[in-house]
Amino acid sequence: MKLLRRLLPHPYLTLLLTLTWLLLVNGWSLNSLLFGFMLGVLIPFFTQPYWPNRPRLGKPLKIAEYILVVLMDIVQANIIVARIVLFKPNADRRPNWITIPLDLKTPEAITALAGTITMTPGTLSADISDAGHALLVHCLDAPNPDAVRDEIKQRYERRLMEIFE
Amino acid sequence: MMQHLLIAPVVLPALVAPFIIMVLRHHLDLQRIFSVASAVLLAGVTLALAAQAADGTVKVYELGDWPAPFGIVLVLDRLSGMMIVLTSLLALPVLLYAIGSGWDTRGSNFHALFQFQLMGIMGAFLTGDAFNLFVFFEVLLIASYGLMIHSGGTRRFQAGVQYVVFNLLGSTLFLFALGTLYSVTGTLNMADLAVKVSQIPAEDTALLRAGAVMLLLVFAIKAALLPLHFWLPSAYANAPMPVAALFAIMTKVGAYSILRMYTLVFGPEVAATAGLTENWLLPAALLTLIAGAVGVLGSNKIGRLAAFGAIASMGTLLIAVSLFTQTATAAALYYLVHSTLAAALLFLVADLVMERQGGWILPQLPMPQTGLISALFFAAAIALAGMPPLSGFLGKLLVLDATRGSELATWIWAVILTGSLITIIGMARAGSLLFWKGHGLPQQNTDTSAEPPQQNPAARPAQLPFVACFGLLAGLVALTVFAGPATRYAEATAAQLFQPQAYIATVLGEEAK
Amino acid sequence: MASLFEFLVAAFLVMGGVFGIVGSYGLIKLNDPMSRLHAPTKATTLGVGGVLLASLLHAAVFEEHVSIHELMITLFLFLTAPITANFIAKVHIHRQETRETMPPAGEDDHWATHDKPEDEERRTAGRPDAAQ
Amino acid sequence: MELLVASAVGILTAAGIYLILRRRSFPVILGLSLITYAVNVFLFASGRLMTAAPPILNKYEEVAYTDPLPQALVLTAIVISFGMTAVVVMIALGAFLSSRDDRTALPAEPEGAGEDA
Amino acid sequence: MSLFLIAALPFLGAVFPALLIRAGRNAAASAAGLTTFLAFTGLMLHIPAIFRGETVFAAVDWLPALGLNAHFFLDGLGFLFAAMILGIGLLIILYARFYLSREDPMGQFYSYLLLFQGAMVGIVLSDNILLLLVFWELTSLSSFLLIGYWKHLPEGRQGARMALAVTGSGGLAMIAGMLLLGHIAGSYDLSVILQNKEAIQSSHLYLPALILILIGAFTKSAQFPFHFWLPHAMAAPTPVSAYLHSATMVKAGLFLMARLWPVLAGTPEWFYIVATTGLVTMLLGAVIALFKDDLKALLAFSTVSHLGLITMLLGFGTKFAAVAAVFHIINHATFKAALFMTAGIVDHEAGTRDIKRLGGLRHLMPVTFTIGTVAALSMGGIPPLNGFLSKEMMLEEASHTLWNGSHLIVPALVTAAAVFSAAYSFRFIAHVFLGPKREDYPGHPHDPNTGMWIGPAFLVLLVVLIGLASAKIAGPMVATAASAVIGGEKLPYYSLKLWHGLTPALYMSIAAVIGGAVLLALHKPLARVWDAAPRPEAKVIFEGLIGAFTRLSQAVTGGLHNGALTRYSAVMVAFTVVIAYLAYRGGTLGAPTRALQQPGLLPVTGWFALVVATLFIVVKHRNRLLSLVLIGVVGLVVSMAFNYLSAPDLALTQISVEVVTIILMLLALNFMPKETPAETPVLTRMRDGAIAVVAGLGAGGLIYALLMRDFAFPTISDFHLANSYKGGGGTNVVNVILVDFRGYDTFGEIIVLGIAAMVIFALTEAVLGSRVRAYLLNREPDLPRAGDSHPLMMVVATRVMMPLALMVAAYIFFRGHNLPGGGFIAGLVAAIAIIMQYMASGFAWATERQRYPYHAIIGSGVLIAASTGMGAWFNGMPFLTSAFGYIHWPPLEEFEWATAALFDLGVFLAVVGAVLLALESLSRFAWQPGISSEHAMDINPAREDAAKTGTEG
Amino acid sequence: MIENAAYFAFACFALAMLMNLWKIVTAPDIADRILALDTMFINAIALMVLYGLALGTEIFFEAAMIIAMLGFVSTVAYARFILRGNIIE
Ligand code: NA
Ligand code: NA
Repeated sequence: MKLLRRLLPHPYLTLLLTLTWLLLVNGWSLNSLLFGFMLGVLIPFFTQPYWPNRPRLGKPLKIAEYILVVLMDIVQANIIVARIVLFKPNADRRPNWITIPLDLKTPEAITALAGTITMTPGTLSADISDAGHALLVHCLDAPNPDAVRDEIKQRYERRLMEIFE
Repeated sequence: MMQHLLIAPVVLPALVAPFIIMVLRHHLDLQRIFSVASAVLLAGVTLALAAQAADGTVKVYELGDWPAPFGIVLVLDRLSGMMIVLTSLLALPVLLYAIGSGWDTRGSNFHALFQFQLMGIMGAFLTGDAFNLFVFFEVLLIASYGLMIHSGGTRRFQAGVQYVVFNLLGSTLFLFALGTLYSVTGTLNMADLAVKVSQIPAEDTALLRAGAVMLLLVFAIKAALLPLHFWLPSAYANAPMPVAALFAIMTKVGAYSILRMYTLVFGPEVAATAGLTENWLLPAALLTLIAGAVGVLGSNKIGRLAAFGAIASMGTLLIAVSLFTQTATAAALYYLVHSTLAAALLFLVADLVMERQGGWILPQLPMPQTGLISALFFAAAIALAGMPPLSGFLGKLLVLDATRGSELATWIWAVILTGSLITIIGMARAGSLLFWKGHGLPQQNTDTSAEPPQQNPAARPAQLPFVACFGLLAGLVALTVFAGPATRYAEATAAQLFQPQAYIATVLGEEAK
Repeated sequence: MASLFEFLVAAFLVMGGVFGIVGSYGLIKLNDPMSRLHAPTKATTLGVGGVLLASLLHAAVFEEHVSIHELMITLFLFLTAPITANFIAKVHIHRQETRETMPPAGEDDHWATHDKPEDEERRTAGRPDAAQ
Repeated sequence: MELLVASAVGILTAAGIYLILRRRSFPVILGLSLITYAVNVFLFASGRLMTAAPPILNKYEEVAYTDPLPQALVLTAIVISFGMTAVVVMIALGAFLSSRDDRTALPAEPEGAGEDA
Repeated sequence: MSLFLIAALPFLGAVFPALLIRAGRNAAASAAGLTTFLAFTGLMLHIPAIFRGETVFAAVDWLPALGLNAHFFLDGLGFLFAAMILGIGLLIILYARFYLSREDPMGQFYSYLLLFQGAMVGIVLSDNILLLLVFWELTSLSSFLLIGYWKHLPEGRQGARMALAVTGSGGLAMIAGMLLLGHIAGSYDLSVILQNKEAIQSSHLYLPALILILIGAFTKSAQFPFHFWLPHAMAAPTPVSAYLHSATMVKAGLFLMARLWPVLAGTPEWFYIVATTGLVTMLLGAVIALFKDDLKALLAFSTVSHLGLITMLLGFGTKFAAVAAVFHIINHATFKAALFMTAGIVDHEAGTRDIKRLGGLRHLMPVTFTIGTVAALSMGGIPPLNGFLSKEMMLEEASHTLWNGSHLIVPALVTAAAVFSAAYSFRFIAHVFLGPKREDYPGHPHDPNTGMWIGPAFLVLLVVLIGLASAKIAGPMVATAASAVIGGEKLPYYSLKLWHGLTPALYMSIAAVIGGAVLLALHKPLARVWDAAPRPEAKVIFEGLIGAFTRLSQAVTGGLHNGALTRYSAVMVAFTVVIAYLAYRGGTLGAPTRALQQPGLLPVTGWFALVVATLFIVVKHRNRLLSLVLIGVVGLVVSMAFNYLSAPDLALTQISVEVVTIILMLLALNFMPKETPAETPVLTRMRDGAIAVVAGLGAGGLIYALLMRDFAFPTISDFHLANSYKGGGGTNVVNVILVDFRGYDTFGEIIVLGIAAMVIFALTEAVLGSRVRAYLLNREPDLPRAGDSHPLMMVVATRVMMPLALMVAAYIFFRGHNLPGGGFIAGLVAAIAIIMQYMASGFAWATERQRYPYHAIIGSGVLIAASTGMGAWFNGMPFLTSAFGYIHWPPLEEFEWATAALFDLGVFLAVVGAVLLALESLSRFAWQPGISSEHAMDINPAREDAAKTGTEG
Repeated sequence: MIENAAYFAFACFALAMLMNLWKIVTAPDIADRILALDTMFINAIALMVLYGLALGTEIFFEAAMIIAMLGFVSTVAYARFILRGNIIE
C-alpha cells in the first residue's frame, strides 16, 4: 500500500495525464491507454518534488457542476462584455476595483477561484493581498461593485470550498 | 572493424568529451590522463588513415549506410589524411603544454572542450558533404568560443564578443551560400555538386556563381584573408596562448576548404565559375601578408605579434592557394604544415613569456629561464619569418618558385620578400627587446600595469611546457630534414586534387556514370 | 443532417471570428489599461473556443474521424490566461499605482505587488540559514 | 508569395545588418537574431515555396510534397544558431559585467613604456 | 673527409659549448676549438686534389622538387675561403677564450660562433645556390646573435638589428635573384650554372637577376650605400669583429661575386655596377676611416674600404683583376684579423679604444705594438708586406681601366683612396703606440698573456712571409683560387713579387705613402674641418627610418585593427556584397521558369506584421525590452509562415527556440543597461543604413531570383521522399532526414548545443570566480521592483502545467518519426516545462529539487546518440545506420520500434540538458545568499494557518 | 457556407492580428505591448486551427498547442522582467 502510494503519489493526476495522452493521440486504442497510463505514472513520479502538499479533492460531481456553471457564465458574460466593448462609450463605463475577502486557504483553491474570475469576462483577478486573505479583482464595468463581490463569493467561492476543503 | 576507422577521428573525441564531463568532472588528473590518451590514440588513428590514403586511393564512408549523394559521406584522400594527421600531431603538444602550464585548471571544462574542438576539426576535414561541413564548422567554432574565453577576464570577454559575432556573421553567410547552391543544383554532396556544376545550364550560372563566391568568402573569413581577417588579431592575442596555438589549425580549415571546394567543385576547368577569384583573391592574399607583417612590426605585446605572424603566414599560404595550379598547391600544402607548427610554437613561446613578465614587448620585468625561452622564440621567429634553416624558408622558396608563372609574379615576389623582411625586422625588434633588453632589467617589479603571472607554479609539472615546445620544434625540424618526402606527398596530394574524377567516381559509385 | 452540422460549424466559425476581433478591438478601444486587459479573454475563450469547436465538429462530421485533441489547446489556454492576466495586471499595479491609490486589501495591509523589497528582506531575514 | 518571402528576407537582412553595425552588444545580438531569421527563411525557401504540401507521407493517396531537405537543414541551423546566440549573449554579459561597459569596440591597450632600443 | 662532415662539424660542435659550459670555460673553448680543428684538418686532407685542379663533390638530394639539394663541392676558391674561415676561426677561438670576461656567457658565445662558422663553411662549399642561400641567411642570423651578444648594451642590440635588417634584406633580394638565375640556367646547381654563361647573359632576366644578387652581395660586404651597418656591428666583442668583419662574413659577398664571376662578369652592366660601387666604397671608406677616433670604427671603415677595393677588382671583369682580388682577399684577411685582435688587446688592457685617449703604448705593450705595426703597415700598402703586393696589382689594373671613356677617373680616385688608406694606417700606429706615454689610461696597459697575442702574431707572421716570398707561400693558393674564379680558363700572366719595375702602379704607391704621411701630419686641422662639415649620419638616418617605419606600422596596425567591431562587420558585409555582385555579373540568369504564386489574405497579413515589427525594431532598438517584445512578434510570424508554407516541424522548432532565446536574453538584460544610448553620428547611421539596405537587396534579390527558377537538376530530396518510409521507417520525411538520412548532421548539432551549454557554464564559473561576484552581490537593481516574487497563482498553475507539458513533450517525441515533432522539439518543450518551475518558484527552490545534474544529462544524451550510431557496427554497418521493425504482442496492437528513436532520445536529453544548464548558469548570476529556498510561493495563507496549528511547514 | 464562414473567421483574426500589431506599435506603455503580443499569440492559434480546418488536416495542431503553451511562458517572462528585473530568482 505504501509502495503504491509512492508509485502513484496522486491518482487524480495519473488519471488526468492518461486522459491527456488519449486526447493528444486522438484515439482510444489499448496501446495508447497502456502507454498513456505508463506515462501517467512515470511523470508524476519524476515531478513530485515540484508539487509538495497536494490538496485532497472531493466530490467529482461537484467539480463537474462547477465546470458547467463556469462555462455557461463564460458564454453569457462574453456577450455582455462584447456589447460593452463594441457599443458602450468609454465615458459611460464604470471600471472598478473590488476587494474580495477570501475564505479559501489552499493555494490551489485560490488559484481556481482567481482563474474563474478572470475567465469569466468582465472581471479579472489582478492581485492578492500581502498575506493572502483577499483577492483584488478588476471590473470592466461595475456600477455596483458590492454586488459583483457577493456574486463571486456566492457563485464560485462557495462551490470551491466544497470541492477543496 | 577496420572499415570504421574512418569515423574514429570524429567519434573518439565525441565519446571522450562527454565521458569527461559526466564521469570525470571533478577529477582533474583523470581528465588529463584521458585527454592525453585520447589525443595519442587520435594521432595513431589519423596516422593509420593517412597511411591508407597515401597510395592515392580515395576511401568513402557512407554514414547511415545511405549512398551518396543522399546521405552524408566521409571521404579520405591524401589531403584530408594529411590535415587530420597535422591536427592530431598539433593537438598533442598543445595539450601537453596546457597541462604543463596549468592552463587547463584555470577554468571549467577545458579538456572536454578541447576534445570537442578536435572533433569539429576532424569532422570538417573528413566530410564530403557541404552542409555537413557547415555543421562541423559550427562544432569547431563553438568549441573554440569556449576555449577562447577559457578562464575569463575582461579583455578576453570583450575580444570574445568580437570573435563570436564576427564568426556568426560568417556562419550566416555560409548558410546563404549553401541555400543558393542547393537551390540551383539540388544537391549538397560535394562530389555530386562537382558533377552538377560541371553540367550547369548557362542560365543558372549567375546564381551559382554568387553562391560559389559567398562560400569562398566564408572560408576566407576562417582563413583570415584581408579584409575579412579582422576577427583574428584580438581573438588570438587575447585567447589563452595554448588555445591560440591550437587555433593555428583553424585558419587552415579555411584554407583547406578553399582548396577542396575550388579544386573539386569549382575547379579551374569549370566554365560556369571561371574567373570567379582571379581579380581579387590574389591581391587580397598579398595584402594579407603585408598586413600581417606590418602587424608583427607594429605589435607591442607578444600575443598580438604572434597573431599577426599567423596572419602573415596565412597571407603567404593564400597567395599560393589563390593560383589554383598544381605546383602552387603543392607548395601551399607544404607551407600549410609548416606554418601551422610554426605559429603554434610561437603562441606557446608567447605564453612562456607572458607567464613570466606579462607579455609586453617593451619589457618591464626581467624574465626567468630567458635562455631557453629566447632560443625557442628565436626558432619560432625564424620559422615564421621564413628564415633558414627551418622549413619556413623552404616553404617560402617553394611558394616563390611555384608562383613564377603567374602574371603577377613580380608583385608576388616583391610582397613575399618584403613581407619577410618586415617580419624579420619585427621579430628581431621584439626578440631583442624582450630577451636582451629584458635581461638587463632590475629584479623587483615596480610597475603594476603588467599582468602578474596568474597562478601557483607548484601544482604543475614544470618541464612539460618545454617538452611541448620542443615537440613542435622537432616537427619543424623533421619537416625541414624530410622536405623531400614531404614535398613529394604534397605534390601527390596536389595532383590528386587537380584530378578530381577519381574522388567523384569513388564517392558517387555508379551514380557518376 | 449535414446541413445542420454545416450550419453549426459555420456558426461556430462566425462566433469565433467575432469574439476574436472584439477582443483585439477592445484592446484598442478601451481607454484605461486595466480595462484593456479584459479584452483578450474574449479572444481566448469564445474566440479560439469557437474555432476549436468548429474544427472538432468539422473533423467529426465531414472527415469522419473524431478529433478531440483540440481540447488540449483549450485546456492550456484556460490554465494560462488567468496567469497572464494576473501578471500584466501586476505590471500595471507596479508601474501605475501606489499603495495609496489602491483599494484596501481587506484584513491585510496592502496588495502583494506593493510589497516593498524591504518587506522581502524582513521576511527572509528571519531565516538566514534557509539559503544554505 | 515569392515576392513576399523575398522582400521579407531582404528586410530582415537589412534590419539585422543595421543593428549588427551598432556599437553596443545588445543591439548587435538583436541584429544577429534578425539576420538568423532571414537566413533561415532563405535556406528554407531554397526548396521553393509550396502551401498545403507538408512532407508528411500520406499512405492513402498521391499528393504533392514540398521539398523536405531544406526544412531539415533549417532545423539544424535553427538549433545551432540557438546555441550560438546563447553563447554570445553570455559572453556579452560577461564582458559587460567585467568592464561595466557594453560597447563592442575593444578599448586600446595602454602602450608599454620604455625606450625602443 | 666528406664535405658533408666538414660543413656539419661546426654545427655539431655548436651544441657542445652550450652544454659543456658547466664544465668550465676551458671545456667550452676546447670543444669549440676541437671541432674547428677537426674540420680544418678534414679540409686540409683535400689539399692534394685541390692543387691538382680537381673539384671534390658530395651530393645528396634534399628537396628535389624544388631543385634545392645538399650538393657540395670544393674547388680552389671554396678551399681558400674554407681554409680562412676555419683557420682564422681557430685563432679566434683561442683569442676569445682569454678576451671574454668571467661574466660573459662563454658557452653561448662559442655556440653562436660555431653556428656562424658552419654557415660560412656552408656558403663556400655549396654547389647549389639555394643551399647557398640557406647558409647565407644563416650567417645573417648567427651574426645577429653574435653582434647582440652583449645584451645589456643598447648599441649591441641596435647594431645587431641593423646588421640583420641590412644583410637580411640583401639576402631576400638575393633569393629572388638566385631563383631567376636558376630559372635561366635551368638548374640551381652551380656546376651547371657556371657552364651557361651565354644563356645567362643573353637572357632578359639577366639584369634583374644581376641586380638582385648584387644587392645581396653588396649588403653583406658592406658596399656603398649599404656600408653603414658594419661600423655599428663593432658593438660586438672584438673576437667577433675580428672574425666576422675581417675574414669571413663580409667576405661572403665577395665570395659570391667571385663565385658567379664566370657567368655574371664581363658585361658593361657588371662593370658599371660592381666596379663603380667598389670604387666609391673604397674611397669613402678610406676617408671616413681616417677621421674615426674609435679604433674599431677606424678598422671597420678600413674594412669597408678594402672590401670596396676587392669589389672593384672583381667588377673590372678582367682575369688579372680577378687574380688581384683573390690575392687581396687573402692578404686583407691576415692583416685585418690581426689588427682587430690588436685593437681588442688594446681595449682589453688599456680600457679604451678611443684613439684620443691612447698613445705611447709601445713602451707598455711592446709585443702588441710590434704585431699592430706590422699589420697596419701592410694595410697601408708598405713594402715588403703582403698588403703592398696586392695593392700594387690593383693599382696596376686600375691604371689602365677606362670608365665611361675616361682614362683618368679610376686611377685618380684609386690613388686618392690609397692616400687615405696609408694615412689611417699610419695613424693607427702613430696615435696608439707612438708618442709619449700617458698617465691617464683608463686601465693598466701591458701585454696580454700568450693565449691572446699568439693568434695575431701568427697572422702577422703570414703577413710578412707572404710579402717576402709570396710566390712560394701564396702562389699556389692564389693560382688555384683564381683559376676557379675565372671559370677554369687559363690564368693571365701575373707575378707575385715585390719589384715590378717603375710602373705607374709604383708611382701611385709612392704618392699614396707620401700623401698618407702628409695627411697624418695635418690630421688635427683636417679633423676639425671634418667634424664641422655637415654630412649624413647613416645610423641616425637608418634608425630614424626604422623607427618611423615601426611607428607607421604601429599606426597602420592600430588604425586598421582599431578594435571597432562595427567597422570590421561593415567591411565584411560590404566586401561580401561587392564580391558576390561581381561574381553574379560574370554569369547569366535565365528567364523565370516558375510562375509567381498569388498570396492570400493570411500571408499578406503575416508579411505586413513582420515588416512592421522589423522596421519598428530598427527604429526603437534603443529600448531594449521593447525590441525583445518585437522580436517575439517576428518569431511568431516566421513560425506561422513556416506552418503556412508546409513546414510544421520548423514552425514548432522556431517558436520553441524563440521562447527560450527570449528568456535567455531577458535574463541577461537584467544585468545590462535597459537603454542603448544614441551615440552614432547621423552620417555613420546613414552609412550603416546604406550598407544594410544594399545587403538586404542582395539577399532578397538572390532568393527572389532563386524562387522564380526551378532546380537545374532533380533534387536529392526526391530520394528522401521515396525512401523515408521504406528505408527509414517514418512518414515524417523531415524527421527521417534528421535522425537517419542526415543523422550525422544532427549528431553534430546536439554536440554544438551541448558545447554551448558547457561554454556558458564555464563562463559563469569564470565570471563568478572573479571580482564580478562582489559587484553582483552588492548590485542595486536599476529598476524599482515589485513585491511578491513567486506569486501563488503562477506557482499553482505551473505545478499543473508541468506534468501536462511533459506529457506533451512525450507525445511530440514519440510521434516525431511519423508526424511533426521529434526529439529536439520535445526536448525544448520539456525544458520549458522545467523552466516554468524556475520562473514560478525561484532558482533556489527549483534547483534544490533537481535530481539529475544537467552536465550528466547532456553527456548521456551525446553518449546515447553516439552509442546508437556505433550499435550499427555490430551489424557490420556504418556509423548511424538505423534499423526498425514492428512488434506484435497480443493483445496489444502492432507497434513500431526504430533505433532512430533511441538516437532521438539522445537528441532529446542533450537538448533538455543543454537548455537547462544554460539557463541555470545564467540564473546563478542573480543568486544572493539569503534567498530562501524553503517555500515555493511568497504568500500562502495555508502555510500561515498550518503554522498556527503546527501541522505542516 | 462553411467556406464563407471560414473566410470570415480568417478575415476577423487577421484583422485582429493587425490590430494587435497596431497596439504594439502605438501603445504608450510596455505592459500594453506585452498584452497585445499575448493576444497576438492567441489570434495566431486561432488562425492556425482555422487553416488546418480549411485544409482538412491536423498537421497544425501541435503548433497551435505549443503556441498556447509558449505564448504564456514568454508573456510571463516579459512581465516578470518588468516586475522583478530577474525572471528566475
Ligand atoms: Na473575467
Ligand atoms: Na493568455
